[in-house]
Amino acid sequence: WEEPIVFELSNEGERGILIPVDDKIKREVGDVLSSIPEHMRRKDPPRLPEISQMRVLKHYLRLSQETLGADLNIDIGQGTCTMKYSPKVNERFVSMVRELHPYQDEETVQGALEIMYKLDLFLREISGLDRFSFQPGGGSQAIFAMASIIRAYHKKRGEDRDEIITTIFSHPSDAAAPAVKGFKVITIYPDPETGIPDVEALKAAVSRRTAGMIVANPEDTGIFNPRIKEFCDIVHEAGGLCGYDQANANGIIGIVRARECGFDMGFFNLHKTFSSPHGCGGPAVGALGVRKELETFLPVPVVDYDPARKLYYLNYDLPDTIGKVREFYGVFPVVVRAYAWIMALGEEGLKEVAEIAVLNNNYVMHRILREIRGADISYPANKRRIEQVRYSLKKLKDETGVGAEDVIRRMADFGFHLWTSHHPWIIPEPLTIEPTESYSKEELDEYIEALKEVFREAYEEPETVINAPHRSVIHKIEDNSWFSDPKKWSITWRLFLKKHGGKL
Amino acid sequence: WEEPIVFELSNEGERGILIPVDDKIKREVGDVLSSIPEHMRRKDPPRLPEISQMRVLKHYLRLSQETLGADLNIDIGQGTCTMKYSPKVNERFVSMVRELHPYQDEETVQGALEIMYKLDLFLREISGLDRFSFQPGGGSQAIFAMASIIRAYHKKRGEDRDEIITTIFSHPSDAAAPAVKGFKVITIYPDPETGIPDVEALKAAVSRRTAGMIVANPEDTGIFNPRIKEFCDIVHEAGGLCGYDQANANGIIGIVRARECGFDMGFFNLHKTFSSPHGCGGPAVGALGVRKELETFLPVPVVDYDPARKLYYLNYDLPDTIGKVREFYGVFPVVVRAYAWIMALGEEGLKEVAEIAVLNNNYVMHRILREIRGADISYPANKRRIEQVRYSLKKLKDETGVGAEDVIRRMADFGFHLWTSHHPWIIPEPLTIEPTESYSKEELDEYIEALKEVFREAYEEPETVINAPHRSVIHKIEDNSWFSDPKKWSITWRLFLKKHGGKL
Amino acid sequence: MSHPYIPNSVERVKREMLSYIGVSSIEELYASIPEEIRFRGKMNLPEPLKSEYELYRHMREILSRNITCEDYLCFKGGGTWPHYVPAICDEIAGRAEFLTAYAGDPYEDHGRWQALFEFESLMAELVDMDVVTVPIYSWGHAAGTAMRMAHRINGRREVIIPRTISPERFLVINNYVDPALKLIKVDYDRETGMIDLEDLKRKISRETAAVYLENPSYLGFIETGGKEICEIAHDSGAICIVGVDPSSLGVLEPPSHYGADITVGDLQPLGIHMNFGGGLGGFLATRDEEKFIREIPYRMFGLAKTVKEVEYGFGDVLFERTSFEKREKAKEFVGTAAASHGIIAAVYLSLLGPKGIRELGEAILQRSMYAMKVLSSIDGVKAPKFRAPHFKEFVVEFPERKSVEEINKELLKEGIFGGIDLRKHFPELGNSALYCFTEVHMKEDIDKLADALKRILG
Amino acid sequence: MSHPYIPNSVERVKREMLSYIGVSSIEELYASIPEEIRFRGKMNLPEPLKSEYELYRHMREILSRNITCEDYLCFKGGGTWPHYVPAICDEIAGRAEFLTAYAGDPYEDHGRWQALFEFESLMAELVDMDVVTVPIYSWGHAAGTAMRMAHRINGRREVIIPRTISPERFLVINNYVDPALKLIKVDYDRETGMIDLEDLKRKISRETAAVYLENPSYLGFIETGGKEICEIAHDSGAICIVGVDPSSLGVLEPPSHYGADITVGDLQPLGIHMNFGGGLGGFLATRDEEKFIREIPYRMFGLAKTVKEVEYGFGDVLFERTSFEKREKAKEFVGTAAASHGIIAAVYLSLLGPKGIRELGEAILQRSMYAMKVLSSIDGVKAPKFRAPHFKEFVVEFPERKSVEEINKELLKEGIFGGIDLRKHFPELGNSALYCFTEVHMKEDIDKLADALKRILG
Repeated sequence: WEEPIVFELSNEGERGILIPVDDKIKREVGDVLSSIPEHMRRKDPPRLPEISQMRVLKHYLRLSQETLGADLNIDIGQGTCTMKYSPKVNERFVSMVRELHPYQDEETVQGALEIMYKLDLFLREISGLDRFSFQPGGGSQAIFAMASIIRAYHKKRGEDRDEIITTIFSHPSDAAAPAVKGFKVITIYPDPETGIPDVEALKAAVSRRTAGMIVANPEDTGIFNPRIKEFCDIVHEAGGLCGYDQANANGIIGIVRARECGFDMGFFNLHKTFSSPHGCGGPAVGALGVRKELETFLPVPVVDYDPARKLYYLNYDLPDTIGKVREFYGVFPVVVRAYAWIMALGEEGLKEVAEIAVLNNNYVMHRILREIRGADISYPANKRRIEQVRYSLKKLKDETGVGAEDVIRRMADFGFHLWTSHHPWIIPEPLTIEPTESYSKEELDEYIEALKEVFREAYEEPETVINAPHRSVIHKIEDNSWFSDPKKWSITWRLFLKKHGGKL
Repeated sequence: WEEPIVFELSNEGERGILIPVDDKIKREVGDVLSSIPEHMRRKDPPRLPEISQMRVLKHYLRLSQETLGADLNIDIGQGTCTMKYSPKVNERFVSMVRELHPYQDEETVQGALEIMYKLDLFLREISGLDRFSFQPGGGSQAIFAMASIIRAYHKKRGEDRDEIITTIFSHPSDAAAPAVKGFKVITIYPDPETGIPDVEALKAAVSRRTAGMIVANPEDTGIFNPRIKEFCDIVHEAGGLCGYDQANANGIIGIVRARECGFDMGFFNLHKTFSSPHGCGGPAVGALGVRKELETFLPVPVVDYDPARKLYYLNYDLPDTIGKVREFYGVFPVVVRAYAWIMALGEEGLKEVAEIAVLNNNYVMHRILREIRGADISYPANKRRIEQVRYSLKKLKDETGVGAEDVIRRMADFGFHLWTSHHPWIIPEPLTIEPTESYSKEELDEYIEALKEVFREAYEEPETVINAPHRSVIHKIEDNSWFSDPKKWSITWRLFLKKHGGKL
Repeated sequence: MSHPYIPNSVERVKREMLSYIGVSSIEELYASIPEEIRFRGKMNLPEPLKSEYELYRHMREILSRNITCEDYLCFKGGGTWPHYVPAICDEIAGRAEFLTAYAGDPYEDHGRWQALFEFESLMAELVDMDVVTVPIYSWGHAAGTAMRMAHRINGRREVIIPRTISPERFLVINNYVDPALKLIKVDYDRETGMIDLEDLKRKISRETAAVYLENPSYLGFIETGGKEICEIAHDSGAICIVGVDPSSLGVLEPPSHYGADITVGDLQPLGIHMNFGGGLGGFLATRDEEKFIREIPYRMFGLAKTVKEVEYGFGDVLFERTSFEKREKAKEFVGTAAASHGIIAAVYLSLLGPKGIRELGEAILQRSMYAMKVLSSIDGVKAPKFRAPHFKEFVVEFPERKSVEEINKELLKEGIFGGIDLRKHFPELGNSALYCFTEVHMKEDIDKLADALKRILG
Repeated sequence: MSHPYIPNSVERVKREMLSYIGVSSIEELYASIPEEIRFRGKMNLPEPLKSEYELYRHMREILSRNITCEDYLCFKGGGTWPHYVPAICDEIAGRAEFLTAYAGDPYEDHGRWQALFEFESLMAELVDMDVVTVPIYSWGHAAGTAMRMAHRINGRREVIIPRTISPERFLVINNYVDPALKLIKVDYDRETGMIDLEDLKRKISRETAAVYLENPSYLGFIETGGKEICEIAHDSGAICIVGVDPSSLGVLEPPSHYGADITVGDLQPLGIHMNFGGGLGGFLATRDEEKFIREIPYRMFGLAKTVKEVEYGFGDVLFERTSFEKREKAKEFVGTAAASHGIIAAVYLSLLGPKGIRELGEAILQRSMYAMKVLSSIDGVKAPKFRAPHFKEFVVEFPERKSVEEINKELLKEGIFGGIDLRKHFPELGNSALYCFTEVHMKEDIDKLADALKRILG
């Protein structure tokens, strides 16, 4: 499809849908617009396009076909948070909770509350933590909630601590969200050989200013920090709290838990490890769990059960609560899917998920290392990886001039996705592949074959890769000034019309 | 996608879905297989593929993307029965009737019966006929039902009549279905100038053997036979019944009706004029209507209302019934959609549908005739067309060697569909375009521009057209022996393995 | 105001187009329709619900007057059976591309052709025959066609069918084969339900075009004499046609193994919702033998190669058989039938695989046998009525003190749709009903039925 | 037995892969996790429901314990409002491609980029501002960001907000801006609900980073003094932020017209289901002014050209602002938020167009005004409580003889979810509740409410 921008489809007079007018009401109330004072009444209608229904449908259907979802693709090139299979049956359940209002009387939402209550119980088992909230609308918001709890905790104790420690291969938001909460962020780098965060650097970093630590493990390199308990101990001894970024816990559910590692809190992205689909980037849930001692700091409300009334209810009575990080109780459809997914797998199934994710990842890593010239892993001295691997194409770049971004664009020609963003580029020319448990060996092989072909091209016909894509939906964007020059950037159609007269 | 055949995805041991085992029942009943006598027990499991769930989903999603539905396409090249827009909201209603069993007690399906009853009333208004059945599962089956009624009618009157008259531009089933019912079929050809069925030929055809006439009007050429009433009168005078093939009534709903034309019965394809989607070829409904005098011949049951019990019910009491043409009461989801569609449009809306369908068709015809060299209409002396036009590319073929089938294949490269089958080729190199009311002028123009480009190519670079498609999902099939040679045809995967060893 | 479904209902656009055509009104475009037959009246239709919300509200209101088989427990089968439909079947059936496609060609609608070819291929494995056609309306229609094929092959004019055939299906077949063929019913053994072989031998003759039997039968028992019946048919030169419920084929021998020349049946059990009886889809399978294939009236999609190497293409095999090509000279007729149900069945079979289809069969057997056990423990209830192996359905005979009709009325009050009342069509079976048990029935459901029946009969 | 969700759980395949890797067990792949922290226990989870049908049955059972706003009449709003969701919004939201896509690049996920660019562009027309970002979590979060932007721009540390703000939203903002900013509540006129301009003038100072107001307000009245408030803010060098319900913008002036520098709000009214409060999606709009744009922390998709002429491409504008690039040096943080709600909103606005959005506003006004009329005719009921123009919601004050809580309990028995009890957060409003009326309420619904209230209060 060469589908136009929706405004270009406009044809004056066409209608996509009509609004229900109740003529009986209309007769009763007459001209309602005059109830609004003249100066608050909209004079010029918004310049939205006018399009008939079928054409609107067609437009967005075509755009959907120009998008590769995990349902269509072998999506292992996302990395750091590869989407797994989200069972279609879960969408049936989601459709049953669409029309629930958050302020309905508790008696009328017992099913919804029960699911939240039980998913909390499940996650307690999986993490070893003691209480979960589903309010954060994504991983970054969950990190922000952890930072908020750390602040509230020290404030309550009358301590003035303002430093948060993280590691460079933890998610960018592990640094960014605490900074928003007013913390100074100290970043620990890894041992250059093993890629494992440097415990000496941590020891040097902690102090009476240390409010806490927020880290992922395994990190985005796929490397698991084996001394994580020691890390937590060091922070605890310094008086800080330890927050675990378990956004992606896919390689370790049932294998290792926040509690045994020594964390005080942590979160899981339900739209990841627990299989809720990503919807192009949310809505989502970062399910936030804490130890008993921190329960009173959680955002309100949490779900409780009153055995006397035999009723699940929303409990707002958390004396130290940070308040809220998002209105209402979380993105409930995501909670429903995660609950259903765990119910479909059970204890052994969850462990199998982790094990196969790790097996798949190691299989892919070994194939790439053995068979693809120019590809290497980050910290090649350490081949132990859990659920993903950050690769480095430094050698390819040096030898051919073809870099990570070129390979990414060329993979699009094969109908595959590889994700660009692994900033800052500590690992030169980085690519991250995380296969999850959802793909068969045949599919992993298919992906690797495509990658192999692109690397072959890089050596034999580098222009093909550098000028890619050739047969994807669109072609290469070379002029990046439209993204950085205030005179050119066109963040909306109206700006494009203003700045470029609607011409490319 | 270069998506394999589903059998090629098989990987021993994988499972797509598990069946609910009730362990408590299993313990109670033990080995159930032994209840089946040895010789009736299946020994070799069917060689179905073994595929995990996500891969099955992906396979069929990819095949769906390799299919152009009317929702995605400007589908006006189907012709004779172009799909119109089927409002998405109707799919919501359909999902509410999925789990109704046809033998449920009538009190528990009052909503379903009411919809059938009311749609019957609506279609009576639209046709002028007196009673409808929704049992036929498509237009051809409705024609067969009409032929069956004609047979039963004469049989009841003790008359031995065995000839059915149709016209060459009525649907092939208007000839084929009566033949199945044991009738001799007499086909009337049109006046070679006007394309209008020849009344003199009809007069010559009728006799004491004439059981009836089954014709479309407008015919597949888009030409309306203005003497249709005279045709019916002639057949009636000869003692025959007149059946109206209104599968496609899109250009004339609210404009002209079966009753005023003189027909005794007729049918509408609800999956066409009344907007139910086609689902790649059914299931569907040919809604069959008859005059009062023929009501007792309808297939059983029909839906009636008992005011005493305030209950809609299934009435099996039709003394002359032909029995049934399909089990149960018809494809109910299609009935629901047709009902909803009429409710959304109302009296004026339906007339607007017809008028705009005719306007669109005449617009397209005039553009093609004026702007596209090599294209002509059938019976060019008569430019009056209703909802569609059968074009002829004889001139193109003569001048360039490029024929209708080449143009069709080349249109696929532009993402458009043009239908091949208009056999027998009375009109040389035929193409039929029917725009319906669903497409905007811009979309009609877009289609015409593509057609224009293909015709231009035919004159300037005919090989491009003849060897098309070039950028569609697959390429040209030249070796037709696989469709006609018993040693080669591979109607199933297993035959392909047997005859070709799985090699193309 | 322009209607959302009709883009060119915008006045300005209408005028533009009229002016291009060179007429002043749409009315002029209807000039070929004489005034005497023009309809100038007003159709008496309800005021339109133009806003989608009002339409939705209206439809929801009217449809809320139904009670579904998810609201109540359903033990009715008889040609449309309650089965679980996997979510992926709905997902694929609902894809806009498949839902709204029609008769696309092999190039731009490649996916549709491949999906239907896969349907043919998967069904071929299930019934273990080499040729399967694109789906047709229903089991009844397919059976009728099979009989007409037999007639065209051997020229004979009678078909022997079992007396235990479904009444619905009988009416369909009867009208479809008339007047070419005469249906002759063969009696059944009152003990076992099976076809009475002696009666069959009496009725078969040189005029018998085909013998038709069903497995499992309408009344749920397994016709174990399939082999003998087919032999008897073949011995007298008749063709043997077997109708089959495909959900049984993981555990039951496919008819081709005991002599069927043509296998027919319905796809509804393979992932298709009941849809108030609208979930049907007929299939027809036979051997790769020209004599048979050339008599098939339906479309058959075959594999082919394209000009590009290693690329699958598809096309119509022997298209000239069809009415599209040959009109009244064709083998019967073909038109829009049940293609999307074929695609759904393909998805279903791909999901289940060989193990799933066997487990399905076992699960159904387990439910039926458990139901026999608990129902027959109720005083005066005979379940099953026939001394025979069964699959999915069986006849339950109740004590005469309460009619099946009364029992069903009372079951309804308990949220249960009871079995199909057999007294109209099979009066010789007494106060009997046909009960259906599938994988959707868990122990608690069957126990609930049994408890309710105990109360009702107690 | 291999699980349908985990293809490589097939034993044979596992062994093959292990042997390729050169280890003998999966356990070896976990060698980097020390034994002391390994979890060797068994998680206490329910037995799995491995068959899809059992899972479906379980979920249906548990979810049947909810009563939805389609079962009962719902007059609750307050941040999540009952609106009609067009079927096409569900269709597009449910498309497998959009549903399961994540962070695809501009090439292979072009459709996603275009859809979100269109979201930005359509919202820009609705609020009449040049720049809109990709959606964020919720209105509250977006408002918090707007305040932090103001703080980064002018370095000040206080924000003035109305006392009538939603309590939910207040808690979100309060935690989000802490500790950078202090929120100061400005009082409201007890007659009209409007911001008390005198109090505002008292509280505004050189420390005021921003003044925040909402239109319509949480309590449903229209803040008609927007222009004056923005002027007061600007006069003291503060930035003016307005939160808005987008469903009002067909009839109400967009805040940019009366002085807003940043407009925020929630997308839920634009075709997104309520989802028990999970239907939120925040938006943030501002002028095309570098000072503002460089302080936006969220992603902004911009148009660009590709090497092929006349082809639209898309990419991130000023990506280096974001935490993806800059970690703790970034403008706040960005992550998975509410992209699919943005796509749905784009579909919704494309369907409605300029006329639809205006009709929607009118329809809501009509319902609310009719409701005021019939409710205020009930003895002792004051509807609306505030003497002000309203949109969608208004405060209803009931006579003291029955508390809102009791009234709501009785309404529930009649199948009605009554208005939000305001006594906890707004005790000064007496025995009051916040009622919501939208296009989904037809006359019969409002009459039913009024009749029920008459009975309950009578």
